[in-house]
Order: sequence, then C-alpha cells, then structure tokens
Amino acid sequence: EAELERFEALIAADGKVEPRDWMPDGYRRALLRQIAQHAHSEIMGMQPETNWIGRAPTLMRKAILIAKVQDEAGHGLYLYSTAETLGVTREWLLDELHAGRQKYLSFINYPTLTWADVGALAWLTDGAAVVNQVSLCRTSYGPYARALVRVCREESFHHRQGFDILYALSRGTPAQREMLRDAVARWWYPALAMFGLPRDRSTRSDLSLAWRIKRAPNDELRQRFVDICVPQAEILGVELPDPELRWNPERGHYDFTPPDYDELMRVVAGDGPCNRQRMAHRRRAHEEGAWVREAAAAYAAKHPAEPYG
Amino acid sequence: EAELERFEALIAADGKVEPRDWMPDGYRRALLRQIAQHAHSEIMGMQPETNWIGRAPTLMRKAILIAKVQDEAGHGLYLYSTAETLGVTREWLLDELHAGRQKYLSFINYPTLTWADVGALAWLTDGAAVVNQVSLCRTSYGPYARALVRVCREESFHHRQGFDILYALSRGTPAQREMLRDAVARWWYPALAMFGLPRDRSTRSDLSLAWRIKRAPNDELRQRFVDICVPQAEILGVELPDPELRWNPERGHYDFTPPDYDELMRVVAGDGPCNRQRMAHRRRAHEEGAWVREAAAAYAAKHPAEPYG
Amino acid sequence: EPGLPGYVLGLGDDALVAAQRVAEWCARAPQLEEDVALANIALDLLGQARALLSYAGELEGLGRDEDALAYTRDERDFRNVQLVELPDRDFAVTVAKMLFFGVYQHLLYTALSSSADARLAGIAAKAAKETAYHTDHAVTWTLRLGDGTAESHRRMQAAVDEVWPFTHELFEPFPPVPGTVDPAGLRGAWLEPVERVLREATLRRPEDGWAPTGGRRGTHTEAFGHLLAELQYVHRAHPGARW
Amino acid sequence: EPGLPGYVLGLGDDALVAAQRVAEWCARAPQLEEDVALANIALDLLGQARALLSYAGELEGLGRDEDALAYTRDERDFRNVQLVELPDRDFAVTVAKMLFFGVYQHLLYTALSSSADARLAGIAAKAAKETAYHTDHAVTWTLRLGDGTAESHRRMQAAVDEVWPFTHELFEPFPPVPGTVDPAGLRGAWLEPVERVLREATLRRPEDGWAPTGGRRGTHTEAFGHLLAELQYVHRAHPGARW
Repeated sequence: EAELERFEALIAADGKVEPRDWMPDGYRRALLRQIAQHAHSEIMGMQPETNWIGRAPTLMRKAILIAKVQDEAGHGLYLYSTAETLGVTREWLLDELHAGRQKYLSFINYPTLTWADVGALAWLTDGAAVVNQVSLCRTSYGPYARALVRVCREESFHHRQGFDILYALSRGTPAQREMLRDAVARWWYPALAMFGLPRDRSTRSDLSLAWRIKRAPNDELRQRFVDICVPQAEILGVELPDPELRWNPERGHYDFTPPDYDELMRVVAGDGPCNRQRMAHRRRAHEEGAWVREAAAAYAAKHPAEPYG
Repeated sequence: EAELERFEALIAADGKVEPRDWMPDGYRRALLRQIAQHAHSEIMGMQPETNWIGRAPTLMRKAILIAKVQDEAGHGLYLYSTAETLGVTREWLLDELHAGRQKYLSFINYPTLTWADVGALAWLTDGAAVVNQVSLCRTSYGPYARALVRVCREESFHHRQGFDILYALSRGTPAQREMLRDAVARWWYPALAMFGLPRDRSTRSDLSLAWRIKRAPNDELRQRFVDICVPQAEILGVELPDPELRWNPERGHYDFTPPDYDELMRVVAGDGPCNRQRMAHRRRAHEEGAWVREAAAAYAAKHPAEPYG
Repeated sequence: EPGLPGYVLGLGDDALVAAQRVAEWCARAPQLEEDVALANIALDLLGQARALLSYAGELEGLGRDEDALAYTRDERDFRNVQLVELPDRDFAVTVAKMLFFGVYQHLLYTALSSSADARLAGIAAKAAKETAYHTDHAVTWTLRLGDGTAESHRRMQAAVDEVWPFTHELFEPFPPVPGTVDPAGLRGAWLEPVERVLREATLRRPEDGWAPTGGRRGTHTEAFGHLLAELQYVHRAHPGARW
Repeated sequence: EPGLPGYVLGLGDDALVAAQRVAEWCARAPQLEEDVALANIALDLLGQARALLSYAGELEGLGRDEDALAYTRDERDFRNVQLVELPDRDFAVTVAKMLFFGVYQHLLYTALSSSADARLAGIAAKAAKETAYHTDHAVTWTLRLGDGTAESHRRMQAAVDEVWPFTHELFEPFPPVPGTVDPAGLRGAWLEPVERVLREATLRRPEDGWAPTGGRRGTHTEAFGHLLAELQYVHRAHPGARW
C-alpha cells in the first residue's frame, strides 16, 4: 500500500516511472499494451510503404521512401527495447502480434493504391501520429517518454515529406491532381480514426489518462489534428472529404464529421481491407527468416564473442 | 539375324517401323534420343516465350503467344506418348531431363531480352524446326512420322506468326526497328546451330541417316534454311549478321559463315547463358507440383473411374 | 459508371485480369496436361476480354479499342472484382479461384446469352460454353485436391478459406440496365453447385462474414498494381507504337 | 561505349540495380535489425547511383539527368553487370551477392578515390567508406550462414555456387580511359579476402569455369526486364510529369 501511494504521488507530481520502480499491475499492463501497439505499428506500417519503393517515380523519392521505412524499422527496434524494460522479450511480443493477440494501428489495414497514397499516408497518418506522440512525450513512463522524443522528431520529418510529395502532385498534370484528390479522400478518415474511440465509447482511455500514460483525450487530439490539416489541405488545393467541415468561430476550431467508429471497430477486429494480407505477409517473412535466425544463434553459440581488449 | 535382315529390308524399302516390330538396339536408342530431345525441347522451349506473355504489347499478340505455348505443351504430350511406344515412361524421360542426361535444343539456352525476341525466336528457330521436321516427316519410325505431320503444321504456323511480329516492327518506330535488328542479330546463329554439327564433326548423324531416322544431312538442311531466310530478311529490311552472306550463282545457294560450333558444344554441354536458369525453372516447377500430382494419384486410387455405360 | 458500357467493361476487366493471372502458370504447371489446360483457359478468358472490351469501347464512344482500354487505363479505372487479381501463390488458390469464378461466369454468361442486347448475347453464348469447361476442370481439381492427400486437403481448404470472402463481391447488385443481368440474383444458383462440390471434396464451406469489396468502383488490392505494371509496361514504354 | 561516360554509367547502373534488388527486402527481412541494415545498404547504393548517373548524364551532354537515365532507357541500354540483377530468391543469395559485389565495389571505389577526375574521386571516396560497411555486413552473414546450421550451410553453399560464375564479369577489362581504374587488375585483390571468408565460413570456393557476361554491353538476364518494368512503370505511365 505504501508502494501504491508512492507511485500515485510520483504520477501526481508529473514525475517519471522508471523500470526498477514498483508499479501497479494495471499500469504495467496498460503501458505494455500501448508500447507494444506502437512498436507493432511501426513494423506493420512498413508494408503499405514498401509496396511503392520499387515503383517510386524518381530516384530522390525512392531514397526518401527507403529512408522512411528504415526509420520505422529503427523505431520498431527502439520501441521493442522499451517494452523489454517491462520484463517481456521481443520474441514474445512478436508471437503476440503473429497470434493476433496484440494489435497495431488500424490505418495500416488500408491499401496503398497509387503513388499519391505514399504522400497521403505520410501527410495524414504520420501527421496524426505526431499530434499523438507530441502529447505522449510527456507520458509518465521514463523509457517510453525518452523513446518518443526521438521517434517524434523523425515522424514529423516524414509528415513534411508526405506533404512535399502531395505538393508536387498538386502542381502536376491533371492525372496527378486527380491521384492526389483520390488519395486524400481515401486516407482522411483512416487518419482521423487513429485517435481512437471518442470519450463515450472508450473505457480504457480514462485509466490511461489517470495514470498519465496518455496525456490528452482522444477527442482533443483529433480536433487538434483537424485544425492543423485544414489550412495545409488549402495549400494543396485539395478538398477534404467532409461536407460538414467548416470553421466554427465560437469554438475556435473546425467542426467536422467524426470517423465511422463502427468501421474502426471492424477494422481493429480484423475485417479491414488488408488485415489478412498484412498479417500473412508478416508471418511469412518471420517464418521464411527462421532458418536465418537459427543460423545466427548457432554461429553465436559456436563462436562466443571475443573478449574485449 | 533374320530379324535384322527383315528390318533392313523394310528400311531400304522406305517402310515404316512400328512399335511391335523387332528393331536393333542401336536403332531404338538413337530413336529414343531423337524423340526425347524433341519432346524436351518442346517443353523447355516454352520458357523463353512465357517470359513475354505477361508483357505482350497487344491483347492479340498475347493471345497468339499463349496459343503457341499451348501448342508446344501439346506437342510435348504427344511426343512423350510417342517415346512411350519405345517402352519408356514419361516419368523416366522427365527424370532423365532433370538429371541432365537427356538434352534439349541449344537455342533454348539463350535469353529473350525484348519483345522482338519473341518474333525472332519464332521466325528463326521455328523456321529452322520446320525445315528439320518437314524432312523428319519421312522418318522410318511410324509413330514419330505421324506425330511430326501434326507438329509440323503447327510449327509452320508459329513460324509465320513470328514473321508477322517482326513485320509489324519493321514498319514501326525507330525504337521498334532497332529492336528488330538487335533480336535478329542475336538469334541468327543460335538458329543456324539448331541443325547440329557439320558432317565432319558429327558421327551419330551418319548412323541416323542410314537408319532413316533422319532423312537429310545437317549441312543440307542448314543450307536450305539459309536460302529460305535471306529473301524473308529482305522483306523485313533487316540485315542478317553475316558479312559473308551472299548469293552464289554457281552453287545456286547462298554462301554463309557457319555457326561457331565450339560455342554450340559449350551450350549443349551446359554453359549457355540460360542453361542453369532453364533447368532450375523446370526442376522447381516439377518439385513444386509434386504435391498436386500426388493428390491426383491418391484421389484416383480412392475413386476408381466409373465403368462406362 | 452505371449503364451498359460500365457493365460490359466490368465483365471485360474480370476476364482480362483472370487471363493474365492464369497465364502466369504457363511453363510452370504441376504437370504437362495442366500446362495445356491452363493455357487453354487463359486463352478463352482473353478472348472474352477482347470481345467485351472492344464492345465496351464502342459503347463508350471515345474511340478506345481493346488495347487502349487494356493498356492505357490506370489502376483506379479498372472495374474488375478483386477475386481475379488475387495472387496465385499456390495451385490450390488457382483452383479455388477457378471454381468460384468459373461457376459465377458460367451462370452469368448463360443468363446473358438471352440478353436483348444481341451483341452481348452473342459474346455470352460463346463464353457460356467455354466456362462450362473451365468449371468442369475446376471441379475435377477441387475433388482431387480436397479428397487427395492430407497435404493437398490442407492446402485446398486454406485456399478455399482465403478466396471465399472475395466471392461476395461477385454478387453485388448492379443498377438495372436493359440487356444486363443483375448478378445479385445469382448467388443462390451459385451456392448450390459450389457447396455440393466442396462437400464432395470433403472441404468445409467457410462462414460468410468479411466481404471485401470495391473492385467495381476501382478500389483494388495491392497486388493489382504490380499485375498492371507487368501487363502494361512494354505498351507504355512505346507510346503510340503499333505492334 | 568506351570512354568516361560509359564507365561512369556502368558503375551507376550497377549501384541502381543493386539498390532496387536490396530494397526488395524491406519489410520482409529475417529480423528487424536486418530490415534496418538492408534499407541502409539500399540507400547507400541508391545514393551512389544518383551521383554516378547524374555525372554520367553531364559527361554525355545530352541533357539527361539521373531520372531520365534511370527511368527512360530500355533494357538494352543498361550497362550494369548481370550479378546485381539476379533475383534474390533466398537470403543466402542476397548475402553471396552482397559479399562478392561489396568487396568488388570497395576495391574499385578505393582505387577510384585517387582518380585524376576530381568528381569521380569525390563520389568514390564517399562510396568506399559505405562499401566497407556493406562488406563487413556481408562477411558477418557469410560466416553465420556458412558456419551456422546444416541447413544454413547448405543454402549458403548453394548461393555461393549460384552467384560465383557471375563474378567473372566484374573483372572484365575496360579500355583505358584517363581517370578510370580498370577492374581487370583487381581480381587478385578481390580473391584474397573472398577466399579467406569462404574458408572461415567452412564454404567451398567454387571452381572457375562458366563465366556469363554481356551486362556491360546491354545483354542482361531475363530477370532484368521484370525488374525494369517495376522500376519504370509509374514514371513511364505519366510521360513528362514532375514528381
């Protein structure tokens, strides 16, 4: 009981929980779910992008896209290590992912159909991730907060590069401008849905807020994101697919139609357009790589690292 | 001995040897080698062509190419059946092919690099095959002679379709005409080499001629082919890659530089540009299809065919 | 794009994409008889595609012939169902696609062969005969694989499970247009033989549930863009050339 | 195409095609560390390709930039060696290619970093550092796979045997051009570390024999056309567009 009091005092004082500190089971579980979902999203999120590496229309765009995917693999590594501070292994986390017991962000289950999707995906979903993660940088768990500082910096770079892809399209041929319009129309709602369920449908959210794992409610972050996107969409000359979207001077915010949360729940549950494809791809890569990982382990066992010096 | 005399009399009278007839071991072996090589060439020869089915530049060309490949698979079936009349099984023949103990025509070991190769391959190598097979239609083994009549008719159709592809290119853009020139330059000698070694380097050939398995010497057929091609090349406006090629009024034939027979021997021995690729592809298809063939056999064993009537 | 042109275009795109996939088996089928059979099916499908796309181009009236439609449209302009574009990683997947799609095509073409639109009726009458053969072929293989070895049963069941969700899109209603047949009315007639064959092949008929869709409105799977890159590359690399 | 432009173009094409192949591993590497490492190597190679192709375009003087060279040339105009275009069916093949090609590139770039041609020397000096890392990485994996499990040994040996014949083309003589280094002189220096690593990895060094060639003159393997279709499709589908 003394431990719980100390823990709650630390949270209340906006202090950081560290791996060696005592923490309530519920806190550990909520945190692990959050970090695991974040890590899984980084590695699953590579798939819709790698779909376009081979076909990127200029070498510079190809390089930027490969660098982005590399960053995501790096974030994945970093976040799996962060999760490991909670006493689990990366192997276990991957098993949970492959078995479908842990989740990743739902937008990853939509397909990238044209080159413009690469831009829209980065502009909107990385943009949403930045809004989310900037807030999460003040999370109460120290290792996660520190990981997020680095992740955030790179995500915000990706977000800008996505905008840049779209900007080039917006100044391009009619086919390119149509590609832009179409992609933004398809990615707008998957991005809005990234902030999760609204207050009245989300029970976990309150607890995460109380423990300061999360620092802002879903709806507040979603509004912040919409307010950021609208002027950017104007620069792109692209219409966001929401006839209700307009400035509300009283609220000082844009009004908008919320995402279809039933669709979000269906996609999270596994019935998005690409869930099966993404999971099959991920499992196949893992299974086909098994002999390589076994070889590395066998080699390491035969050849213990030379002592330093 | 009486049997050998009867056999030789039959051959001398231009009669047909049938499966139930007695035949010398050497005859059977030479025949089997010939028919097996022919059958293997049909199925291996599909590979350089299927390489372009997916990319054929019009739907009509795609359809013609698929039909050609289908014909070749059909010829393969037909010729394996013909070989089976000599007391072997298709399974054994395929094993011999996969083990590299039986050969297929060497031109198949060159790559198809552009769409024009599809035309050049058909015009030249099917053209050469027709010259060869028209002569073989009078072969002394009855089942093979009858198979060849049908094969020949289709090959000659393929030959004309190849010419038609090239004719379209010859009337096309500069890039298409360059594609035509390049493809003909690369396929001319592999086609000439299809007639095999010249008299002074080919020992088997004499025996096959004596037994009337083959009906004309390699050099005679090669000359016939050159004489047919030159005027066709003129219609295409394409130069054949041989500066020595010219009409010889005394011989009543075109003079030409023969193929590099050392290269032919190297390619037959396994060191052509694509031997390894072709064999690996063939073996992979066979291995990956094993479970399907096993399933068909298991099903057939469980469900013996209903009796007729 | 409702109306007859869109209807015919959708059927033409189905056949074109199915042909492109089936033809990928050429020279790598499990046995030589199957090289012949699959090439034959690919040819039939391609023939249907050519007839339908030519007709769609005429109906559209923009001067696009079969090749303009096949080779110069972008991914979002293709109207085929997603089922036909699924990659054929395994022969069992090919068989499952061929069964589900073949029975569907056969029912639809049979119905269309008495269409008031004479041109469409003619194309459909020929195609109905072809798809009867495709269906027979697929049934034979479904039985062999489903009721063959333990390994083939496992693969065939996995293929049926994988492809089944994509069959729902086949029966999406099409706005009524004179001369067309609304596929929405065909599902009952489709289920009957399909379920019978699955049962005879000792295969479990999957639950209905997830029903991916969008192909008829130009939303495809990620595999489709790669298929198009292969299909269109040479044509696109030489704009305006004649072949 | 002898002369400096052809030389630089050949090296640029090598790097471009190698980058395209290595990048195919993104999101499907055997472990996450390898996703990072292979993406990094692909990026280095692509950076080399861009610098070299830009320079080749300037030397050529026809107004073609890196993208014009990468996206609008036809197969027969590419000057890369065949080794880099071989399909990476197996991770062991990737490792073998990376080892053989990495050591070659490292030797060549190191020598070129003191080229009299300042531009080429600059590109090479940066690339020499990068390829040192690529080589280390490939050596590590060659040892792990060669001296790992029985299965990995078998696969790695098969990969070495498969790729080895294509290494001969790396050392084909290049007609003397000021500022260039003739790769023909580098085979001895290449064999030494390669043979040492193979030995340490308990792998058999293949016999020299078959030596396929032609890439530098535009004769490629059949796999290359499919790689180009993927690489160039979008660019070709929108002629003249800016991205």
